[in-house]
Amino acid sequence: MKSSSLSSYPIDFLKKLLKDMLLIRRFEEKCGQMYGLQKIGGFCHLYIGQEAVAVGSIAALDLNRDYCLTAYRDHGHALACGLCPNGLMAELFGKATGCSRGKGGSMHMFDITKGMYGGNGIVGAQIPIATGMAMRFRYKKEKGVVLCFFGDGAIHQGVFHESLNLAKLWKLPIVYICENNQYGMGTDFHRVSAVEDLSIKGAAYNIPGKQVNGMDVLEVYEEVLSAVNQAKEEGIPTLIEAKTYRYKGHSMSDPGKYRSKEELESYKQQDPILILKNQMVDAKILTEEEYQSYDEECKNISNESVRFAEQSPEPSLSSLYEDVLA
Amino acid sequence: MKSSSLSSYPIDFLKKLLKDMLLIRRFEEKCGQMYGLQKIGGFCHLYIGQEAVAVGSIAALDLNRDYCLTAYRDHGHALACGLCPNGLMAELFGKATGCSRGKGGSMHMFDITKGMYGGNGIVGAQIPIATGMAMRFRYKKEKGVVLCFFGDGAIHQGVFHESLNLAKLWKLPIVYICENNQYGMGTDFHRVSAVEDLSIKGAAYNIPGKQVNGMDVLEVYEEVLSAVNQAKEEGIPTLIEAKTYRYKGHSMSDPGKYRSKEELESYKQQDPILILKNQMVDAKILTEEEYQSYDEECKNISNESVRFAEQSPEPSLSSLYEDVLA
Amino acid sequence: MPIITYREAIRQAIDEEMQRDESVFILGEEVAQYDGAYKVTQGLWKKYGSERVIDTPIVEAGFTGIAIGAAMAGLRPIVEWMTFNFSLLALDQVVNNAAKMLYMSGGQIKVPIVFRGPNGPAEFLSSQHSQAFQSYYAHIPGLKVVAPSTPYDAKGMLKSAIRDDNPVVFLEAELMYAWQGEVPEGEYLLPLNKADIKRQGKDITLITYSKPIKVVQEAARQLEKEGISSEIIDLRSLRPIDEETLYASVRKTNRCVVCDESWPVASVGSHVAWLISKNCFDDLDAPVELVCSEDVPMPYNHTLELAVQPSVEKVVAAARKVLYL
Amino acid sequence: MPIITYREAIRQAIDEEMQRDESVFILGEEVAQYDGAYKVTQGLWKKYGSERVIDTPIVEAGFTGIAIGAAMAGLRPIVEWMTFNFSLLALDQVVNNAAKMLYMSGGQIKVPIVFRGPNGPAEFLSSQHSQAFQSYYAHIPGLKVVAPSTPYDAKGMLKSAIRDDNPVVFLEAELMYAWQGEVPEGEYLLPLNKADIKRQGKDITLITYSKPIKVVQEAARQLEKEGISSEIIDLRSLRPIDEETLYASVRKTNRCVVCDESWPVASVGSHVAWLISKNCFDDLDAPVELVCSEDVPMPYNHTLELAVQPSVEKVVAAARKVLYL
Ligand SMILES: Cc1ncc(C[n+]2csc(CCOP(=O)(O)OP(=O)(O)O)c2C)c(N)n1
Ligand SMILES: Cc1ncc(C[n+]2csc(CCOP(=O)(O)OP(=O)(O)O)c2C)c(N)n1
Ligand SMILES: [Mg+2]
Ligand SMILES: [Mg+2]
Repeated sequence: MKSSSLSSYPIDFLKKLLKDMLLIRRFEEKCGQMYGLQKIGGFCHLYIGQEAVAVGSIAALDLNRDYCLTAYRDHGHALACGLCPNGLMAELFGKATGCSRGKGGSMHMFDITKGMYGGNGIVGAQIPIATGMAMRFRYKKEKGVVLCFFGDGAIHQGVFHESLNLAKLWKLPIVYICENNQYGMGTDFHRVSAVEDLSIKGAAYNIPGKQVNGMDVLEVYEEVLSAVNQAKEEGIPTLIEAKTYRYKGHSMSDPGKYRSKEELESYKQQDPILILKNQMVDAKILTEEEYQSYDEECKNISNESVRFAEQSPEPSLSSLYEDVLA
Repeated sequence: MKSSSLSSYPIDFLKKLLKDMLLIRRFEEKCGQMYGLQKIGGFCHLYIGQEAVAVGSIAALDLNRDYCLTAYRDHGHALACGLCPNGLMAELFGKATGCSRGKGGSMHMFDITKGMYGGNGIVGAQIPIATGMAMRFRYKKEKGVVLCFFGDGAIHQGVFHESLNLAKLWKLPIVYICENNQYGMGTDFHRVSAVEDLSIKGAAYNIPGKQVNGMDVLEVYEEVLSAVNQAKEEGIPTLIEAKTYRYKGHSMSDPGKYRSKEELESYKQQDPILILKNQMVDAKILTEEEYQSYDEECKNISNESVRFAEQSPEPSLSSLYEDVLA
Repeated sequence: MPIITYREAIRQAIDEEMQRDESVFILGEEVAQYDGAYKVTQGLWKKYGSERVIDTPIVEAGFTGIAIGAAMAGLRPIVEWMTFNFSLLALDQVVNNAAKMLYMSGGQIKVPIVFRGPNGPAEFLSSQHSQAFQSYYAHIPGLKVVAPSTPYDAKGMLKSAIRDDNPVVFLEAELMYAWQGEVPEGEYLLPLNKADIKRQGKDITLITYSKPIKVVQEAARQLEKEGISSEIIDLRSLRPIDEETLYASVRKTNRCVVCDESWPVASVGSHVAWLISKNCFDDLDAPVELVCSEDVPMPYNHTLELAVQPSVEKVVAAARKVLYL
Repeated sequence: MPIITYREAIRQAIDEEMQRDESVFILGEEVAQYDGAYKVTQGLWKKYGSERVIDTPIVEAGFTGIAIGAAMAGLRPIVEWMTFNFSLLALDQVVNNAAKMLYMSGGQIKVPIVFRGPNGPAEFLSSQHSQAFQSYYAHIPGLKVVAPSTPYDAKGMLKSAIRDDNPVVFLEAELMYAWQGEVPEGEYLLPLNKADIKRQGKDITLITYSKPIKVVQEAARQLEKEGISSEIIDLRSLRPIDEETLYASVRKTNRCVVCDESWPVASVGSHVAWLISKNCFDDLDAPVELVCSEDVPMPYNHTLELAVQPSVEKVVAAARKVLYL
């Protein structure tokens, strides 16, 4: 991606990508803080470092009709879908005002008015679910697409194999995005994969497979957009492997000892936010001051979400028995 | 496979292959008869037409140490492993003298003294099991190999995907043999597979994949032998797709209406027994009379197995509670 | 009233609901071109085509998950598991997605889906193919679980299940498909949460559901010859359990035998037996007996296979025991 | 006697058995280089290397099936499921292969394997990550199922489980790993089929197992203040259930509360409650009460999450009810 090609995008679109990534970064830093203060408990999987994948991919969706599904590391995707940070933070606090009414927590962020269908805690389990959601479009002869995100660890699960074969057979409009952040918990993906290039697995199902630089939001956007169009227009599913990296531990309780400081630092040099920011500054469509103001804004939004969450009420005890059945 | 290359084999070896295939054919015809007479009940999946796959593959094993596992269509593999036809027929009759003491039936033929570890009724379930048995050889630093048979229907199950990745990662001595008899029950494999060549799925795990003519017992033998050697010597697993055909219905209750008579007849022209017989006759190492005498012998063995099964005792009621736990 | 088979009753229910609502479809192994492994879906593929009667590969986790996703997106799938034995491969999807999606999403996502197929012992199939898994499903909040025992109940309950906005597990049995019974011509719906008194009686309550109903009915006839009047309650719904109907009967008869073809430990059968033990404590004249599967895997040999299962003799013996005869 | 944690007790058992028998090995997600998600296998990879302490990809069905195959071939695997929530993905392999292989093969093939890991609710994990699945395993003939509640029991029973020639499901709990208790220095083995009386008493029998033991013990202390003497029975083994020990106690106290953190329907808890209802029918002065999980998926919010689970208050209330207080 040369910065020259930036010119093909509306400036507002580029700014939105940048702001969306920044918001995820700041919001998640806040999550980390709140976890430290024990305002948030349980597992809390931060997305920091991977922002370009969710933001670039989801920018290719029409959230009025398309669907997005991912795993437990879902705050980034939820924000990229446009979920209100207040509702997310309240959910993390377990409050009644949370986007899942305090019942889902970090791993289960939902807002179906924004196309966000979770948030799934069982590694790989969203892959058939997402595939099934894509059936709707074929069944109803509507134009629409599903983005299904999962990790480098999840790709070995049996449901991946079962789902991709069916997606191809049934011509389902879905784009599978494997976010290869190099690790599944403490395990380097090389230690659990017989192949280095995960995207070649598409060939086993006659599905196009591509690797993209997951730190470059515009590269992600372009590849996903073309896959989305192929899916919507021709019913051809795609498997995309986005090479990326998570800066934090697997979850808040993981010190991340299985990787070197050097490795982490080298990835931070390719920071997705920095890359886009620098491109835009170079192209003179962004000033340092503007960037700072965006950053302030994102910090304020994150602070406000904490305030909202703290002041929100706990769910009532009786809500325990609500929504067990429809 | 040209008949000229027959000369590279000991005549006795070729005769054994021929007799093994014939015995399966005649034994299974007898099974069909006995099913018609309601001496055998439940599911009974005949192997007729596919004999070359089990016989050619298992000929590459050292049954004193190697293991063979397959699905419910297991009479052929059991006979090829050298299980006594009497014990098999008695098992089909549910008798105490059956190879599984009357508890397993058609789908669960076992004889661990002959390397035959079943006989599994859950489509695909033997794939990880077989993979795990191969672990033994690596763990104990012994030379040995596992043959894992499964169908064109089974290859889409998640455990296939999970197991092959691990077999490659852990360098397990195993040969996966997908017996593509064109149908999973009433379903043409093309209707449920996004790819035409199933052997290409090996590439998703960096495992060599090969197609062989499963109606040619010598081709099967040679490919499997070379895969067995690679597995034993270098710890490289292989995926082999044996193209074959079943002449009978999926099980005894299936009239097989989903395929044409012409299709069936065209496959019968490539009958595995006929192919080898003709090659041997052409090479003048077999006479028609010898062939007829083998055939008689196999029929006699099959008749004798029925006699044995009929005269065998039922298991005692108390055996119900035996072998629940060791 | 027309007399039809259990198989036909289910087929009619599916057919009528597919006709009524375009978003209803059915998928599973061999359901379409082969007309169903047990011919339950006979003729439906011809009538509705491959878009609504869908053959799948043999990937239970995959197609079950896909159907759940389709339900989340607003369709109304019916999943046919060729048998419940194979449903274990899909259990994670049912327990962790179908049953919990509404709850975890704070009420946002409904999963209107039916999981159906034959459950329980058939004949000559050995250990992996003759299992009764109702207890696994009944254990899980977020599901409804039903197991009707007559064509009439099957049709009315399956239609309700298809219209229900929750995941419903609908248990049939291979050996029941040929059972016959009266089914009215017109449309009717039955509730998913009501037990049914299949026989009125005053001396003892016999509780069962699904296939063992015939064993229990025959036992009742034999008991009658000894002058014992049995009330037979067909649970029909295993989640929720219609407790009041059970208690009302036991309060009248003061004696109870539960008959369930699953293994005993942690089963629907032992659960019902405890519910009655507890809630009819002062009414019971004898401990509640449970007639169930022997606690062993199913053997292939037919004599042994029959010995494993509830039988008329076993039910009569349990009833006599409860009656102190 | 040294005081060690439950986590350390399990680690010692694995370590000692690996030392004793070369065919014992352990596999699972993160068990090796990461030292275990909950640090149960800490140090074992360093000590025994990658051939015997084996990290797997996230493929529960696959690695569980592979371990079962390895056991069939004469090795003695220990499978660590990161949590039992994920074991549903592997359930078919356990139920249809591990539990049935000996039977289906007419006694030829043993499957000496242990399946272990944390089961039951932890904290702030919502619906998919806080489930108690013991009832699923206890339901299945061909398995042994144990759930020890102290470091002492855990060590002695895990060693026996590893030496057992059958598949043994061994249930732990995340929130128990830090629990402390006395464990002797030397080697000892405990049987896999015996309940243990954790407290002697005469007025009421409280039956439980695994993590709720602490809740029950605290309840017993509170009841003592009211002058009520509780006998606490720790089941330890869920398959088989040591029925005689239960009955002997209830015949003495005539009153019983069962506490189980799983959902109620078709659970180990309701099964035990029925066993006692039936077999101590003439001895019981009150119905057997069951304190268990509320019948809902687990919510994330901590107040709700606690309200779902058995608590001291609930156990005390049930005991008072049974004592007609
Ligand atoms: C079926 C299942 N097995 C194990 C786990 C525990 N677990 C949670 S996340 C994780 C690692 C997943 O790695 P990856 O797919 O690469 O996603 P990432 O966390 O890197 O985003 C594991 C093993 C789980 N949640 N579900
Ligand atoms: C998990 C599972 N699903 C479904 C079945 C029912 N079933 C038995 S055999 C079969 C077809 C298998 O086809 P294939 O793998 O091609 O083997 P083949 O019968 O042709 O030898 C099916 C669907 C089963 N036994 N197990
Ligand atoms: Mg990862
Ligand atoms: Mg086939």
